[in-house]
Amino acid sequence: MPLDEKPDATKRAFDVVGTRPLRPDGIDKVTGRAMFGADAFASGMLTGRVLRSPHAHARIRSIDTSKAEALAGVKAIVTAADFEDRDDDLRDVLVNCMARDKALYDGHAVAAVAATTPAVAKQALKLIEVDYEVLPHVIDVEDAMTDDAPILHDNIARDGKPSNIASTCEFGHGDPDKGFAEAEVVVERTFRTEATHQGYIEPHACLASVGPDGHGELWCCTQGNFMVRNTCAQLLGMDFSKLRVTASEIGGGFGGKTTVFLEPVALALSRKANRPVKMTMSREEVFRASGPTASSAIRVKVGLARDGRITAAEAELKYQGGAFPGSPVEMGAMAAFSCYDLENVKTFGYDVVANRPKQAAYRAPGAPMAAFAVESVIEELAEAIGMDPIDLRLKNAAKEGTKSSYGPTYKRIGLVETLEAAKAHPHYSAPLGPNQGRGVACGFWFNFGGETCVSLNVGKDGTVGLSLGTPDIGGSRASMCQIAAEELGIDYDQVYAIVADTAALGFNDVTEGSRVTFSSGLATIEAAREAIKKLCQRAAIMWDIPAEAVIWEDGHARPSGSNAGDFEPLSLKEIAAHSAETGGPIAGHHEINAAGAGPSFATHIVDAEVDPETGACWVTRYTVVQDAGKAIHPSYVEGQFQGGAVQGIGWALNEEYIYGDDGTLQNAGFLDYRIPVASDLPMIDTVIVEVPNPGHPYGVRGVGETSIVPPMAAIANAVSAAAGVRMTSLPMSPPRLLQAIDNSRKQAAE
Amino acid sequence: MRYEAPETIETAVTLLAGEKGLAHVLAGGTDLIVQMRTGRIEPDLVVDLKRISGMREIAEENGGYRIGAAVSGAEMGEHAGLKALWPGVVEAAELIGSTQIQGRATMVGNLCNASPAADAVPALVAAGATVRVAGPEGERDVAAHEIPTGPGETSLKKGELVASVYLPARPARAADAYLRFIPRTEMDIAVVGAGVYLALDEDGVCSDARVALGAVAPTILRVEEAAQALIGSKLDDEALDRLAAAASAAAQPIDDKRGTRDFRIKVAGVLARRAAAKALERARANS
Amino acid sequence: MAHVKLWESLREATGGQTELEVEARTVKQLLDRLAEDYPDLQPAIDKGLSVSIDGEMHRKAGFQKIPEGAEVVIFPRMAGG
Amino acid sequence: MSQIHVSTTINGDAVEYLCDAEESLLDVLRDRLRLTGSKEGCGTGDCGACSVMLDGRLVCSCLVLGAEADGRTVDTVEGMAKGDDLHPLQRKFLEHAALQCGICTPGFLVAAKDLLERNPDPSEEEVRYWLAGNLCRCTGYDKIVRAVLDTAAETKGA
Repeated sequence: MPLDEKPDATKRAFDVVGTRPLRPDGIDKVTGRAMFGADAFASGMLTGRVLRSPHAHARIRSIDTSKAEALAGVKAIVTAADFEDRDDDLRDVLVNCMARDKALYDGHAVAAVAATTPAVAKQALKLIEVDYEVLPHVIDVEDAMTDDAPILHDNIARDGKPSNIASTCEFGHGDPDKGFAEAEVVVERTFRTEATHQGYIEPHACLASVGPDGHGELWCCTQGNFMVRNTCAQLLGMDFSKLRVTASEIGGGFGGKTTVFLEPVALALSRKANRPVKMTMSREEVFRASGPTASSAIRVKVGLARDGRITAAEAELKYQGGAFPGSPVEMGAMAAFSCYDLENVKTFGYDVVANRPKQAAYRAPGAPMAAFAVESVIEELAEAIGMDPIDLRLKNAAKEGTKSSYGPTYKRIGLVETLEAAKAHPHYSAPLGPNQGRGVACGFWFNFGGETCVSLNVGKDGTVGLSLGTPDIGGSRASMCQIAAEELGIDYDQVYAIVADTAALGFNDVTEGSRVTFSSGLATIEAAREAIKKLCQRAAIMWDIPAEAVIWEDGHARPSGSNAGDFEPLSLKEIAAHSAETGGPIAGHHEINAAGAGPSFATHIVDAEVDPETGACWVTRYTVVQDAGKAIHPSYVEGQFQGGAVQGIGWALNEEYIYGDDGTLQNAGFLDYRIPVASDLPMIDTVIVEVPNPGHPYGVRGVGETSIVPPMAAIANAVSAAAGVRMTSLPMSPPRLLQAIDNSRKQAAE
Repeated sequence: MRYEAPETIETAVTLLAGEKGLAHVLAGGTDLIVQMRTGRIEPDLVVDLKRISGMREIAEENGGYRIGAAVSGAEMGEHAGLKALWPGVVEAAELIGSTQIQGRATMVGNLCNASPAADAVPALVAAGATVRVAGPEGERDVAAHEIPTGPGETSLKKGELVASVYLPARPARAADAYLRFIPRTEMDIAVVGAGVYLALDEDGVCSDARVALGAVAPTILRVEEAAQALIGSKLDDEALDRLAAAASAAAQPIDDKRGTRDFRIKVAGVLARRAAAKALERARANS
Repeated sequence: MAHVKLWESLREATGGQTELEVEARTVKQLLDRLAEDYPDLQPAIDKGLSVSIDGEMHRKAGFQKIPEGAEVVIFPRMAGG
Repeated sequence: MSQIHVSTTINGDAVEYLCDAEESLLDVLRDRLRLTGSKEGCGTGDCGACSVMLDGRLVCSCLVLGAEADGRTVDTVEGMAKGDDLHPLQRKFLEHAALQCGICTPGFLVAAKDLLERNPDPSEEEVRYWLAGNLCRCTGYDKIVRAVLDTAAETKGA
């Protein structure tokens, strides 16, 4: 096949792609050798610790560090005064890392210390005297929107008055009023979700070292070492090229490690102490002071004709994203009705600030809450007209050519295929036991491309090293090795992939938005193809024929055209062995700003059982059906489906940020922030649908995020059916569920 | 902080009594070390009991069992005799935390940590357990429920430690059970706990009962009215309804991050009833 | 000529228009032209945008070519998890 | 404040170290002995990432004092493979893709090994309850449970 021709993904037969090889980082991870954020050590290393605000909202009148500085073993202390103020879009990031004039949430960093031992650092924190003027605080999103709410930022105004509403947004098309007038059934409800945390098991950690020459080294667990480099360099006034950031193995992120918290502080401490500084967050700090997702209040109204056609849909979404603007309400508002082909649709969103930690991305940021609200209403409408809920969705499902509710016209998408596969799945028709209910829901995520750079180096022994710039958060190195092997026509185990540091590779966007298999995959394909071109050129030199007369087939260079059959094909290994004599090392390289990512849709089926006497609730069966486009490594695709579903189960049933009246977080630990444990769950069945993305040579779509979008709605639909009462607030924890059951029974009795 | 691992109770008591600062006993450490690490307590002395002979033993005594202060939940669960005699106590001890926590956490630690939500304590109280306290004045035996006096507060005096728990012999046709409510299946602190002991006469009439509730008051509640609802009955639905009502009526819980007041009141009744049913089943099997 | 759809929030900045025909061969040309015609759009443009061209999503798309007759949808800068 | 001298056995090797009284066994393993396979996910015994065996008993090393290990035996994930030979669980975890990020993996392996040594033929429910103290946020536990059950099945068949 000519090198420039893009194969038709639907017809292509793959050798390596689609198989389930062992991951290159696997042995290290099962033997304890893998190096995560907190696993690095440096000579002369100090321990860094952060002093955090005990108040939800307080003016910082003064900070006296003199006693702490005098403590033996304390080598550096930094406060906001050590970071130059700025007025660009990194200011919020800076102020979030170190409070300036006000502490904006319980846990907000106000000072940091580097000391010879953890014990000294801990003692030093106690000696730092902060004079706070405690201010009134606000936690709830709707409370924060009221006229008399305590104001977080003087420079945010609405209608000329200070406000906590940082911005609004609106999406849609058509005329909802007209559509509602045509509707025969209308359901309108308001839903609420509490803030949840990504809950990655590895706390944030980094090791920073800045020398007297101003050159810096930073080791950290992050979803984007290039992002960390650019951000930290700017916050510290360093040249990008003088700060090398190495991404450690990362112990989970889910969006929560797409920004910086400790990293600039560690660098500042190291620069000041002139020694390496290691910082790790405790689990309590992770909950109080990293980036949970937004809490929300969402009103949804959908109108239906008797035949099941949706005539109009609208939603009003209020998201608080913590102490700074930037909640994911825009994406929630864009994603809310993305599964449907609608003539009249409108969504309106409010981005609200409150005295909570600044939100960070969490898996499909903004979309799960919106889907919870919308898909609950869709289920209720299906009940109202007596239609099967999958049939109702099929009748209105978005497909190729549908003008999406957020604007673009869809290319080929796979929602209908997931709905059909769900309907045909034995789960959907299996009998239910007493106190059990079944729910379904759909979900969508945009999926991103973005800046990506990959290097592929052919070793003289014929093995291939792949340098990637996107930290591997769930097995992507394995997928990239498969792709490189596929393109080169060599065995999977001849390829080894690493995540390169920022000095070794061009810029890469963060591992986010389900973009890695798509974007790094694209760049890997192109890098491999560039290497193949060079391999063919080298073979031509070895054979002394024109380069154009060489083709690449099954991992070998072969003479073609008039030279066909003149020479024995040369393997990659044979060409590589002679590379020094034919022009030096052989490498392929590619950099792109990838576009063409294809949305991934999913349909989930859930069975839940409720104990009506206690409100206890269990998911008894779960099936994920999702369009992957093309599954490169099906095991890790299934893993994304299962992991997303279970995070959704946590969000639906028990996870929530609980604040006290004083605005402090009450459950900053895994004891009372209740993520699902193994015994809470059934097996999570998966069905991989493959509707190829036309924007990728193999048809790849991202898969990581869509899987958390349907669960809360699907579970709420199942629980509502089991309990006989519509649940509109998350989490559906036992006290909430029991109260809802009791209230509905009381009402029924009256 | 100093760490000491004495080999006799006398040395342990001397160390604890002699410490001028804050002294804590280390058995399983699953509460103590958490509190140390989160900065809630900063002891000057920690006295590890695990090297004292007998502290890690379960010994038969007068038809019952004496359980050393450093016996872990896992060790209790592996003791067939104890499990057969007081299954409710063992299941309560085994509910404390994960497998990993079970490898360390002790019933005496659970008792002396004095959490209102302690799992082992309602079961101990229902079983009529006593504990042996060692101190500068020698040893004394007291009822288990007399140890915790409020959240994090105990009746132990300076220099005193609980050396063992004694679970008495159990009459025929009697049994105990413990149930708790948690939002997940594991890893949570009880939102409500209910321990029930009951004994039947030859006709299957309840002749004795004790009911204890956890997490619904500042200390574990012994609910005499709930026990009276059972005594004299055949544990029919009506009796169990009265038991549930009495349990709910006795509960004086608070709203907190783990549950609401209303929830706890209602579920206290539900659990008391379910625990009684379980104990009844066991008691019938014990005849 | 590109068929441009702005997200609805920008209505105020354009005097009610969210669907426009704009002569532009790149995204940058398009945004420059929009800012020229509707100066109130500038802050939104400065904040950073995502652009879909014929259903393909682009972030940081400045010099991306716009084919003749393309559907261009402009919405806020997006981030993922 | 003087440090405590501890003589212990770790993964079969005699080891001596000095530690502070407050230091956890996990701190000692990681920061003093550089055995960083055991992870700190919470420091409060809620996540199981620091699971080790102490005298044959599965514990969270974050809730054991370093000083307590004197005269005892400690086994960590680093001791599971025998040279090049992975423990069957390690192999099955890889084959089943039972890890995504891998931070929880050492704790799961240590805990699962203890389970299979006590109960070579556990039910799915027994596996799930035994491992309830090991949190994983990536996998939804499905592939982990399968890997453990498959290890048991293979061992039984062997």
